[in-house]
Amino acid sequence: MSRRYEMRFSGSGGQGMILAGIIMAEAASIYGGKNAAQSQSYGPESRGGASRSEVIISEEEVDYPKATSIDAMLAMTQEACAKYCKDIKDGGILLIDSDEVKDVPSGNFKVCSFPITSIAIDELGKTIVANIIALGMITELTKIVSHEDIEKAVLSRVPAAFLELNKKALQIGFEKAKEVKG
Amino acid sequence: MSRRYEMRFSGSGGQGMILAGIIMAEAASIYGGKNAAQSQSYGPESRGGASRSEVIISEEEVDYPKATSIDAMLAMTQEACAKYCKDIKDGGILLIDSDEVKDVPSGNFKVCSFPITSIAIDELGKTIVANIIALGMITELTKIVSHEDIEKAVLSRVPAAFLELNKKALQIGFEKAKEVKG
Amino acid sequence: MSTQAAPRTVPYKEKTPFDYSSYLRKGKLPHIWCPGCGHGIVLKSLLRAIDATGLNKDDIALVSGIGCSSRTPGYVDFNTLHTVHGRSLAYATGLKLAKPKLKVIVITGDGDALAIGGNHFIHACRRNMDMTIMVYNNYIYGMTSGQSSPTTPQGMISTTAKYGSIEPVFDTCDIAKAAGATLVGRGTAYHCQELEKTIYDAIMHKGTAVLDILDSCPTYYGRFNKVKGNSELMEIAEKDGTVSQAQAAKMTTEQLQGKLVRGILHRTERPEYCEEYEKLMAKAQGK
Amino acid sequence: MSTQAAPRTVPYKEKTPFDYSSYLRKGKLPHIWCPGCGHGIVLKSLLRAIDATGLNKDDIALVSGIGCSSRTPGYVDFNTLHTVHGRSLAYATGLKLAKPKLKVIVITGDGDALAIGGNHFIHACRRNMDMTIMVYNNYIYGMTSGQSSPTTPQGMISTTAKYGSIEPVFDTCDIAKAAGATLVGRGTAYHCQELEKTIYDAIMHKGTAVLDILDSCPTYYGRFNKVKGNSELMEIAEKDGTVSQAQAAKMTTEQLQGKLVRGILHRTERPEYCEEYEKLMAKAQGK
Amino acid sequence: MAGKQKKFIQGNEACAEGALYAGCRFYAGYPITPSTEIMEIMAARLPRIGGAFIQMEDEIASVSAIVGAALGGMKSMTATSGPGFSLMQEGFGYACMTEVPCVVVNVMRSGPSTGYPTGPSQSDVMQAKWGTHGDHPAIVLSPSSVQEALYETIRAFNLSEIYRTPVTILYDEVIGHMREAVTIPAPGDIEVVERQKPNCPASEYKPYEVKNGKVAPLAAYGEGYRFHVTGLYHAADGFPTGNFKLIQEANERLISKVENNREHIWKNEEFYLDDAEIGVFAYGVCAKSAKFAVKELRKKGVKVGLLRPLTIWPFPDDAVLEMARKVKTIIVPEMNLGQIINEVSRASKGQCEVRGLFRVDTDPIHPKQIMSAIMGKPVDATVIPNEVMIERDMIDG
Amino acid sequence: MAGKQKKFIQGNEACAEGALYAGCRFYAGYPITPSTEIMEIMAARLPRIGGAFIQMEDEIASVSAIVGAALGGMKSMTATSGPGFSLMQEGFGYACMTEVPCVVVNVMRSGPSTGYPTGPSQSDVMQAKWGTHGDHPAIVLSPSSVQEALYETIRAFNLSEIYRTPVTILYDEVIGHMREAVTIPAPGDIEVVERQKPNCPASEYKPYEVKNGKVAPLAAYGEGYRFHVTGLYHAADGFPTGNFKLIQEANERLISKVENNREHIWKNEEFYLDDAEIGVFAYGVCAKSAKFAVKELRKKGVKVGLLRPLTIWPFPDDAVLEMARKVKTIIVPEMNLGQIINEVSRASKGQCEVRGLFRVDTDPIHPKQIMSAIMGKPVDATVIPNEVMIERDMIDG
Amino acid sequence: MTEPAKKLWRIEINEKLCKGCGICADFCPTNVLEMKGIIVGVVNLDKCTGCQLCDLRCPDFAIQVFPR
Amino acid sequence: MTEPAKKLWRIEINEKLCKGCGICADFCPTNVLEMKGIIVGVVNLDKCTGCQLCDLRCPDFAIQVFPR
Ligand SMILES: Cc1ncc(C[n+]2csc(CCOP(=O)(O)OP(=O)(O)O)c2C)c(N)n1
Ligand SMILES: Cc1ncc(C[n+]2csc(CCOP(=O)(O)OP(=O)(O)O)c2C)c(N)n1
Ligand code: SF4
Ligand code: SF4
Ligand code: SF4
Ligand code: SF4
Ligand code: SF4
Ligand code: SF4
Ligand SMILES: [Mg+2]
Ligand SMILES: [Mg+2]
Repeated sequence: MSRRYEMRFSGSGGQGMILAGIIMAEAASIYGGKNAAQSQSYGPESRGGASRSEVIISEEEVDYPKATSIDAMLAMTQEACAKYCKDIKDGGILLIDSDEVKDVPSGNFKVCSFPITSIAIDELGKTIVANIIALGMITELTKIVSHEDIEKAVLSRVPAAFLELNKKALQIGFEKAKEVKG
Repeated sequence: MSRRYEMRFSGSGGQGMILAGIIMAEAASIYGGKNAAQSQSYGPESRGGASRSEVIISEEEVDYPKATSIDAMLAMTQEACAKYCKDIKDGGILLIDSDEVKDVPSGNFKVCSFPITSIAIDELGKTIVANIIALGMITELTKIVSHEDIEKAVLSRVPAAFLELNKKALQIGFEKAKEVKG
Repeated sequence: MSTQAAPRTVPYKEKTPFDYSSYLRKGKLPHIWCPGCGHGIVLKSLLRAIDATGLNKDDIALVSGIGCSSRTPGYVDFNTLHTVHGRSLAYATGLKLAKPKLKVIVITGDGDALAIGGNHFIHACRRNMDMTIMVYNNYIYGMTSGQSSPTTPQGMISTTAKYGSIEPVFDTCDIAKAAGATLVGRGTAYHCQELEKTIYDAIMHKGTAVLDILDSCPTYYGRFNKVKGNSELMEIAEKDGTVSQAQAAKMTTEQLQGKLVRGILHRTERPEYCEEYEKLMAKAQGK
Repeated sequence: MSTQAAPRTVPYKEKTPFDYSSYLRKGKLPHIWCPGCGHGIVLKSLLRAIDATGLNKDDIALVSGIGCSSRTPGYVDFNTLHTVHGRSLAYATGLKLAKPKLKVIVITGDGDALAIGGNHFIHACRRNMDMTIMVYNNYIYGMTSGQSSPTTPQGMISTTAKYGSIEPVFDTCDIAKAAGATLVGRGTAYHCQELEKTIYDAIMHKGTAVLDILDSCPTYYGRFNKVKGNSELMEIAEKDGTVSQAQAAKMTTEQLQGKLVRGILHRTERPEYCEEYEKLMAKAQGK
Repeated sequence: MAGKQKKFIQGNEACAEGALYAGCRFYAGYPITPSTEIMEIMAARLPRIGGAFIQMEDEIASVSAIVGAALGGMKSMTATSGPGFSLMQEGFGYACMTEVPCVVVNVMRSGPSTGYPTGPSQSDVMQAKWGTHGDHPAIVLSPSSVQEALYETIRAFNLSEIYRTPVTILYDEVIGHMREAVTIPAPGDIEVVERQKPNCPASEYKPYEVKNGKVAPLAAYGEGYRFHVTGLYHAADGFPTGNFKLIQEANERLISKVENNREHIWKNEEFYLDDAEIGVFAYGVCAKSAKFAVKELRKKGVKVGLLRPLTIWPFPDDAVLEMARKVKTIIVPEMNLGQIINEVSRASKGQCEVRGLFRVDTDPIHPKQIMSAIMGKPVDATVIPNEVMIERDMIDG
Repeated sequence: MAGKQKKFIQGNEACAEGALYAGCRFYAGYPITPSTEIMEIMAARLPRIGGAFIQMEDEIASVSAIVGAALGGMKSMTATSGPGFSLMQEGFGYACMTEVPCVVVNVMRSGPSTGYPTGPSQSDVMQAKWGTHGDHPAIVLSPSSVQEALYETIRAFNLSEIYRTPVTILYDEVIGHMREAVTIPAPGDIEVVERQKPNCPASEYKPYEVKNGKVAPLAAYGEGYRFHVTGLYHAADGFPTGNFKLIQEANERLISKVENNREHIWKNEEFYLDDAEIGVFAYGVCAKSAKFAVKELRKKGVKVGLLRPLTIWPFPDDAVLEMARKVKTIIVPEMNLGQIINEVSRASKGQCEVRGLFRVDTDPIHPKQIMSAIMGKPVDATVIPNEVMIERDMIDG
Repeated sequence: MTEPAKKLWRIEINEKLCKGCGICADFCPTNVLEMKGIIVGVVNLDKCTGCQLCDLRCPDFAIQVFPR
Repeated sequence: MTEPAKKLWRIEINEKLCKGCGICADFCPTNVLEMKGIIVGVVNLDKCTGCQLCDLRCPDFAIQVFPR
């Protein structure tokens, strides 16, 4: 891992992108023993529109908390993808929800495309866990945190009644990512 | 006349000391062509207690507007006299109302004593013009402004109905001062 | 302008849509308000009411503070002034006295008018300048994401009342009246046509007119208090929570419990401030 | 403490002078008030009322703003807080919530409470904390030498109303009531014994009690308006300008024109704020 | 008739005269010692000439009302003192942001909080620059005599119109309450800058559009130009913007319209500076004492000079640096505990020693104290003879 | 269990945690972006631990209420942002004058007036020192990370008790809203200074009597010490005074109790300064960017170091001078248009060049901008890749 | 009673402005409208009475009903 | 009717505190008091009824009436 590993989670207001970022950062810092800083675009986006959450993970103290050149990015909507994909670094990873993002950006980064939302509906009957599936996928794709740590982080953030659901979603994410990686 | 001529008018709240100062300064500056600055102690004195008004007269622009070493001072009450006589310079003049000031301070200055209030009552039937009588006296004693200028200044500040009264008061002041000077 | 309502220029019963476009600034829509926010409904009632008065756009000034409600002036083609939080009425007072011919309409929120702006509110009522004060009352601070306001009902949840609010509430109309407003009324976004008439009356009134306008913040107030639908929220507070004066007249005190009355609740005549100031000037000038 | 008046510890009818000394701070008299200023009379009524309550001096806090009236706390031996202009009630609110056992009495002026302090005034009334608010109403800003206040009657002269005031006035009691105060009363310095009882009732009341206390500023208000004597000034506004509730009951609306009514004008019960906060804490703690 | 054009008046009265001369036709205020006379005079005078006066419920309302009135086309003003000035800060920032011309007078009194209301001080000079939040422009004038109170008030209104920004006039209680013979200028004697109104078609009017480096003309409400004003960052058309670039530009422009015109806004009096070895930097009442001291010492052959800024903000960096290059020491007497001295230190760039002389006991710094400081002698506050040391009772107006 | 003591929280949450740890049991406030979370957390937490929370009618009432509560014996606090901070200035000065300990947090947002409420800035640093009228003390702390938000809040409460003065915590929206893993100290881990209460007989208690150079203990109302508090100048016994000497002394003491203890109040982080040829002076979020830049350039062998003050006021004069003597240039990146740079200039006494790097477009200064500045290359604001330049809609919370 | 000749209405929905709040649909007295995802759609045009309530209560200037 | 035995009163005026406002004298029901310059004086002690009104209305804590 380089001095800092930069991630961006983007989508629309209600899709839980901020939560996804928080969970990832928590997995890295609280459970993974690294340092992490999470920040988000704050503003009208919280009332709908494109939403964005950034996570910087580092062995050292995290200094500048915003993304400077992104190692991995998730885009759950077309709008978010178009708005925020510019900063992905060469060799970085872009995971897109193929249900939503039709216009796939190109660049010197790897695009992983997967129908995240449909899978959420098909396999778990709930779009609401799409963000957790995505989190599982990006964990598997980036290996920046361990499966155990991300699971701990997820479970510590969801209500007791939904523990199983989320655990499953995460597992689905891990597996589908392996498929995507091919 | 030295670079600055310093005067202080003191008495109790209702005795018109501030007005006396203003008239003197106006006589010197508006009518006499000199420069003058008038200031007063501002505060609870305006609700009774010792009251004080200072006038600096100068051929040049007046810089520091407060008294530094007093050329001439008027004291209409014992309290005011005691409180404020300290700054009179060597060779200065102190005019006191002998009706009120019994404890006459001593110093290297000339004390002129006169029953100003009783004269006001006796000759004009009104204590209210005691300050104008005093103004007449101090004009005559100091010669810092001319009789004409002080009269103009007085008349510009009193209501039309009282022009004659005040004119008389001033005249009395001029004359009594001559007596006092001896 | 007299306190008597002038005949409306447009007959309202006609089933033709009202054309808002001449009052809207070009390219400013969509507005920032959330889906289902009542502020947009109130704005439309206001525009129809203004249209009915026949007033010239140049002669109307819309002044607001800060809040979702206070964003109104930016969208409409009048002389518009978006000021600071709570102070709209003080700006409006200066503007009105400087240019008495302006019809000044102040748009403010329950927080803007009654929390931080409470002092200017009562003093504006006292002065009785010719001015219409529209309090968009959504029971919450919308702009800052859902804190209590002085109208948040007791027991309800906000981000600063997580255990249910214990804060007693203001009745905007009661305070306005006690402070001296010469016209006091209430309307709701739900009763948007009635509201339009109420606003019309307020604008035509000579003196300080205060309207308590119930509307809704589904995004925070609705969500925190588990009212799901935008319409449901309007139904609870606006439709079911209020009665017209006519209805109220037929109801017992018990039945009126918990209901707010709509309509013009108070109307009186007192000299208008700017006119009194005219007289004062004449006096000072020895006229 | 209950809202019912407890028996007085000292029988008032006795023709013995009241001993103020144990309530006065040593060496602080004479006070700064001008000859004939009504504030001193009101202060004495207050001290007798406090004495009657039997409250411990340690348990009383006197909080004031800025103004001649607001200089009161400096002279008396309680926990005393002289704050900034207009904000006394906000300080008092913090203090009371931090130490609910304190009996908080706020001394304020017509300017302090109703001009700059108007917002805190209505919000204090709304909250209904157990607190006594005494508005020393002399119709003018005394401390700053005689500008208009929100109670300066129309037509009267002040240094900011040289042609006679055109400003409409507040009725302190009306506003207090509309804003939610649970006890509202009026007294005058002239009726100093009646005032003492009114203050006693206000202090014993559980909740926010507001008293509009008419007194006089001979130095400015009297002088500008050509009322020569200190007593004459008291007679005009306080003696002749007011009637007791009993008298008022017998008078026609015409006769009541221009008269203010003395006594406890409004009394109701609502939960006290600090007690409600106690319950909230219990709830939050799952008790 | 010479006597006719001269009036013997207080600094506060002169300020009001200046305002009226400059075309001020709207006053909103709230009384506070020691500024109240300004308000009282405006209350008496404005109705006589068709202007508007209103006593507001507090200082926040006052500063708001004058901005509202300015947008109604009036030249407007309020006056206050420390506590009120603190309360006005939010509203002042709004005037800066919306570029609404108006004038705020602060007659400084003693102390933080209520302090000693009838005593003078110069303790709000830094606040006058930094009191409101955010980066904002500041033009602050500081007259030092009654006549100057009049002239500088006129200048304040003029600068306010030229730069479309609120201007602060800052003087102390001594200047406010002392009386001097003042020349009231006849109409035309002194230039009065009138507000520039737009002459473009209403549809083209952009209230914040910079053309030729000048601020845009400001229309009045109700005169056919329907425009929008907001305290949010806004584009040239006046409507809110979230555009990064526009925000940066808008804020930079607010500052630069003043900073780039410092030469025009600056005004200094230099007194015996040419050959000075010691310089005094003084404003307001302290400048009076300083002048006295400089005159006395010059008589004795001491090479001392005075730099007296009439514009305090923007700070006269250039004049100070010039002086610093000439003299060995700069003495900064202030009626505070050291405020503008920090600016003198900064601006003198280490070129000379900078020494302060501070006094906050409500009595003006005495010329003798300054003389001692100039001569390098110890300055004793207690032997100053000009005021009697007594326990005074106080008022807290 | 390590996971237990760590929480992944926002700067605003950490601030609230710090306050609770430090013993804050009273919060009064009025919501404003971007500080509101502090209030919301206090609203949730305080009732659970027997503390008092109240939403006031405005910011003026909020700062007043916390002073009232502090006199009732509680450690108390409020939080706000620019507009609210401006409104609090009068009340803040009262707390200074009456020497009532309390803590005020200002989470800085963009712009003068309403500006751009959801964007960060550092534009209130000068206001935090000079915002209220009159000469007054200022202790202002500026955390630069979430963990520090917690620690510095504890320190703020401690300093406030030690010096009996209000303390300001100043950070920007970035620090306020970013999340990091934060160690919540266990009871006893960090020193918490408790209020010193009097133990003398009540009749002898003088609330402003200095003994052994220390501020007097502060009794709580209602506990047997019946004392007087006023914002007028007062003597040791708390009662108003008009005595010249006492006024001068009282005001001097207010300032000196802080200035004489600067060494104790100062707190700086020095980073690679030892052999630095170029120094960066940065606080808050800019210090983060600066650290990034310094690390990157050190890798490339550039001799650059960082001075990061956690105490902004009193200003770290000594540390700056020390740095100035070492380096050729000091770079001062700020999210404003040049504020603290003036202090750096003053404190460096001409010993080195001082250069600023200012950005107010609501996006934090990018490390690359600082690197360019350090390398003497032109700094281009528009090529910064970390934020997408779009027309954002805005909220004006 | 004879029914009056049925009047016909044209409903215009501005898709750029409609935020899909559902208010118009919920309060239409004759259930002419129905939500389609985050935009409202017309499902029962012939039931429309032209009462204008949908327009009057639309917060977003997004729906208007014209006589055909 | 038999007059009750006349009670006697002692009136104490604190000259340091009396500001001479005249309120006590003006409102004394039996005209016991009269202004003497800027201080009040007792002129008709035997008419005093001990009603305490002078004390009650004195703003300056300057007059008190004791049973002899
Ligand atoms: C001085 C100041 N304090 C606080 C704020 C933050 N603020 C902006 S809007 C608002 C409340 C708005 O509530 P309301 O007036 O009810 O309007 P709504 O958004 O609900 O329509 C607050 C607290 C501010 N902008 N300025
Ligand atoms: C913020 C602020 N504004 C103005 C003042 C000046 N001021 C002091 S007292 C006062 C008015 C007092 O009037 P009131 O409350 O009626 O009390 P009174 O003196 O008449 O008893 C004013 C305006 C101040 N001290 N602080
Ligand atoms: S937050 Fe509430 S008040 Fe604001 S726009 Fe959204 S729904 Fe309306
Ligand atoms: S100025 Fe008026 S209110 Fe103040 S003490 Fe004198 S008489 Fe009383
Ligand atoms: S006009 Fe009336 S009936 Fe027709 S769609 Fe709209 S609400 Fe329904
Ligand atoms: S009311 Fe308006 S915004 Fe809402 S769904 Fe209907 S058309 Fe769309
Ligand atoms: S006690 Fe009564 S009768 Fe006796 S002097 Fe006093 S007022 Fe007069
Ligand atoms: S009322 Fe009191 S102060 Fe007034 S004259 Fe009588 S004794 Fe003196
Ligand atoms: Mg609201
Ligand atoms: Mg008063």
